[in-house]
Amino acid sequence: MSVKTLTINGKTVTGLAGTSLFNTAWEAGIRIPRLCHIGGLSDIGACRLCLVEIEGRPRLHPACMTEVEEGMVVRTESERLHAHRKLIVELLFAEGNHVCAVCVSNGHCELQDLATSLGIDHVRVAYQHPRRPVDASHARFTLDLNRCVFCRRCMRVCDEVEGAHTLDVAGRGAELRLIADLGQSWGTAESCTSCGKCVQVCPTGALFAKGSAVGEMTKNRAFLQYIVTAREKHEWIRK
Amino acid sequence: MTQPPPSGRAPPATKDNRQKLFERAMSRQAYAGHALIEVLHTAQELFGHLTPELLREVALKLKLPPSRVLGVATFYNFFSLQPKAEHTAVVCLGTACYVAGAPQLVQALERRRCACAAADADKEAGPARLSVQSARCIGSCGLAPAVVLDGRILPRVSAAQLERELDKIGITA
Amino acid sequence: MSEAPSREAPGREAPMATVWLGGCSGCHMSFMDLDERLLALAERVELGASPLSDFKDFPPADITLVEGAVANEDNLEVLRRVRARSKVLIAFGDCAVTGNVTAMRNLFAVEDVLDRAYRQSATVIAGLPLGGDGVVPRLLPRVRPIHEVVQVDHFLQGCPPDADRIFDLVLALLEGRTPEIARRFG
Amino acid sequence: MTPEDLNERAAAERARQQGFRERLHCCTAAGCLSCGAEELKRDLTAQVEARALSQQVEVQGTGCLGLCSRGPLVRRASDGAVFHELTPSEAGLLLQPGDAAAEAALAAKRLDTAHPFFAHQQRIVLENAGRVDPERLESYLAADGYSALARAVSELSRQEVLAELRASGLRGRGGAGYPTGVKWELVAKQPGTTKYIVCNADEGDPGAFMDRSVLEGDPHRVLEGMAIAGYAVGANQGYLYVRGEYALAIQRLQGAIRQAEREGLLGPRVLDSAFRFRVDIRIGAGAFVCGEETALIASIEGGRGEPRPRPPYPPEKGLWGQPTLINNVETFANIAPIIRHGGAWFAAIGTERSKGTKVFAVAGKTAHTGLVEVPMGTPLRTIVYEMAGGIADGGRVKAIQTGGPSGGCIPERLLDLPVDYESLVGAGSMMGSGGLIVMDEASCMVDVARYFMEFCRDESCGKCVPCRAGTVQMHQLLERFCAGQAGEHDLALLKELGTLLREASLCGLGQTAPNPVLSVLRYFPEELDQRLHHDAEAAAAAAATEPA
Repeated sequence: MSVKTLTINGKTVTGLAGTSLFNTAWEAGIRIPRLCHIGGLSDIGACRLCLVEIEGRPRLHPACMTEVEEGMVVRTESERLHAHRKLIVELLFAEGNHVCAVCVSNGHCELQDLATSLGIDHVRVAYQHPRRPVDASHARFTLDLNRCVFCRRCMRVCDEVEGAHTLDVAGRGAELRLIADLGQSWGTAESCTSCGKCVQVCPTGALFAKGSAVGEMTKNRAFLQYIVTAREKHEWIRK
Repeated sequence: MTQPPPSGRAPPATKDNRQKLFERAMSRQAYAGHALIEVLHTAQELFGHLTPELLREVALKLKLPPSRVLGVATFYNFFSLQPKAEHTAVVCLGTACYVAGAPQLVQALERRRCACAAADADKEAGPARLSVQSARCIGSCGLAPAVVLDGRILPRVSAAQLERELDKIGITA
Repeated sequence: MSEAPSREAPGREAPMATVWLGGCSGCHMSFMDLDERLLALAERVELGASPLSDFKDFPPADITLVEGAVANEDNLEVLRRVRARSKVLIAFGDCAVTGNVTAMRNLFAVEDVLDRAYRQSATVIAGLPLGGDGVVPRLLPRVRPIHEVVQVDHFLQGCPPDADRIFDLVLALLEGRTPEIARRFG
Repeated sequence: MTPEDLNERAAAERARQQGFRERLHCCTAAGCLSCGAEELKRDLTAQVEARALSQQVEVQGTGCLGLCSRGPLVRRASDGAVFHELTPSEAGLLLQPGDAAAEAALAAKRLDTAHPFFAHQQRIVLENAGRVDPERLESYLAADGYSALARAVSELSRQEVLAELRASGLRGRGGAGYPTGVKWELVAKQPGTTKYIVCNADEGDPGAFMDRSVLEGDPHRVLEGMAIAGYAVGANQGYLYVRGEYALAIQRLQGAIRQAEREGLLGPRVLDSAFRFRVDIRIGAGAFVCGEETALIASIEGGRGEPRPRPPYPPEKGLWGQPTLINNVETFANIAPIIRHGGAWFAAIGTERSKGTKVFAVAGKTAHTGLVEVPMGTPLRTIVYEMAGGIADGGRVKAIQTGGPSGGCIPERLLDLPVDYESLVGAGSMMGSGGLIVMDEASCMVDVARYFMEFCRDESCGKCVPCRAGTVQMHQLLERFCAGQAGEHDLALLKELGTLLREASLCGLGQTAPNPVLSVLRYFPEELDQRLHHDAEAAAAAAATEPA
């Protein structure tokens, strides 16, 4: 496979053809903000946080879904990108009901981390306070849609890794919601194997293990890389 | 909306042969998963709305995850998971109709709908008498403002005319 | 924002205020957690209006910490007056910054919230506290963070913000430095 | 059917038509149908039979005659006269040629076809409207139908067809105006044998009904264009994705496909050649975003109509991951004439960079509303004032809106702009699919912007954050403006959100959603200003006491 040489933030980096800008940057120690992307799952380019500037192209491109090309000149940080990322995170905070003070993921939340790293100190857009349900019908897990940011990691891991496809999204636009099977309560969804992968990949406190108190829910994402490595490289022993 | 797309080929549906017609429609699509939208169109045409049982059957026959079937069924405006009202009025809210006064027509219809609902409040639960919907553009901009009442286009309609039409079908104030 | 009074002489204590709107007073408790630093602070500021002090009309202040969200008509009126008489106004704690727990009632209609609190859960006398006597302020349709109503100069997050950060912020303002607020959103 | 058979069938049909003393074409497009065109046609046919004139007079349905506001319309083929708002008894007068009294009685119902509304039109896409019976294949054949396809498959190589297209300078009629020839070549040069042709007939812009009129009035023309495309790029399967709302169009297309397959114009051996081409209809289910090509693909595949990031573009990776050519109805409707008359003929019409004609659906406050097809380069002023007759009650034009929710408004003073892709984009609007709404002085531009933002909010698929959450916020801000409760910081936020949506949204819907607002900011800033509350805090306090 051919190797492409490109420049990211002034640094010369190389990546195999077919690799995404996001992963190439990551390998080179360059961190790009992201929410919907998670290593080991397909990409959807939905959160728009990993948008980067590519010289000679008028549009911004999602790093997770843009393949490296020879001679590309990429910038992952700029005033414009920072402003966009900030506003996107503010929109997410305003869109759901993110009450960190009473959230199981307080302090271990990717949304919170993004806000902190982007220097957000308040949300300029109007809080929507939508009425969204909490589904506690599952024996081991709870789905609190108030905290959902629609990154769709859960439905992808359920489909692509577990193979159950219990979860999907229904409705559209601001009425989007996460559903299990035919929209019944999660606990009665026949297809669910209760594997808990969805909980581990969820960036916020939308999916959590029952019995967690405020700030207690930490997620373990290492399993995903482990499964992918096992499947693709046949390495079952963790190095 | 005007009537959902006609499958064209199907003979008239009766209560007894609906299931058969539905099965035939799926078979004509070779039970292919990518025919999901066509199959949902047919299901709604035959049964009026998409019940959980129907969605379950579609998922089973087309070999699709149920959550995906529901995800698709709820994405499109055309599909309804609720029983239809006895009468349907669709107000076109396309730009031409909007500037020609469609919002007033919506108000007039809503008044009637509320009056009916209030009158029926103590009756047994059944489908609503009138459903008021809006369409993004029915493509009859030359006839603005337009309302589609039970599948029939009322061109350049005023609120007063609309109310007379409602009187005719028994949706009285 | 109206002109705040200039300090009459150097070395004089800066007028400071704290305000308690729709919140649990936890941020004020955290302020009390300054412990012995309260004494250090007392040498540099004069606490005018505050839930901890007695005052009639809100005296002008150089620094005002506002705890809580804007939940009722009284909050709204107080906040606007406070803004007009404060040089630097700080959203003090998560309720002021985001609405936080106070704003969780926004998921419901005001009537339903009142009904639940004063009728369904009543143990002694069931009834709404709305006599129109002006004693109990009317709830606003929605609880809002304070920056949606007035201009805010600094945001101090936390539920509650810990004492160290409160102290650092106030100290920086007193010393005329741009405060560096350790950020932790939500 | 061989190409020779095709010629014979066409000649026979023309001879049959000439056998009639008179042919009356009743417009049976949706507009006229809703004014009783079907009844009128039935009645007229009965009158012909009652008077034993069946051998002399033919009554047939036909596609949109254009002036929808005056339906039902009937066209008399012998002299091309068009009559409006006819009652059955008045229509009966059409059966009395040479009767001076009848002619005098009809005079009041006769449209002035020399009126600029008709006279300034140049019809390519709509050339058959009012002439061809959409339900009879023969009728289309008599109008040179399928002769372009016959020429392509029997006389031209794929390369030659592509060369004609490129020479024509045709650009996509659905939106941004990508050169059609270039797109076709992109698909043609992709390796592999499985490729698809998709016709985007999901016309969703509120205020646009050009495609509907073509589909209802001349369905075979679209099929012919798709088949030629299939031949040129090497695709054997086509999909026609039609709006579910267009029941009549669907019905006519289904009929047209059946006829064409039966006659060997589509199917395993197109016109007796080795070229195989099938067209299937996919019926949309009510989602504006499906007009975006990647969303449309997702929908044809049976999924939620959500777009995905491009690249890869559909010519490389489209339907089921295969190279896919997507054009809209009007684009396909231009193909047959280009192959019939040659690319150079087409390129001679229009402007330097925008060739051919454009169909506009003129609606709003004008005296005449309906469909007009004008050469590219026609000044907007000509369309609005001369053709559409200006504002109905003599009022003044304030602005026009083109491009629907993705476009913008153009103020009266800029109406001298010629119709072409670059001019409209330069003016902050876009060609879009061709809706043209005329607004008078009474129209509030902020309200119009709010209306379009509401549209985008409701039609956002919800996949990407800027569009899903941003349209909600922008709409609320515009509501605040309309209510007089917006302050300076609301204006700043509105602009910032607009920039975010334009630059960061995943697909065209979100990227262009701010356009109507931005064009108001550009041309009618005073209207926003008037609604600005200059005491920001008082505005905020007022907003706080009102239910959100």
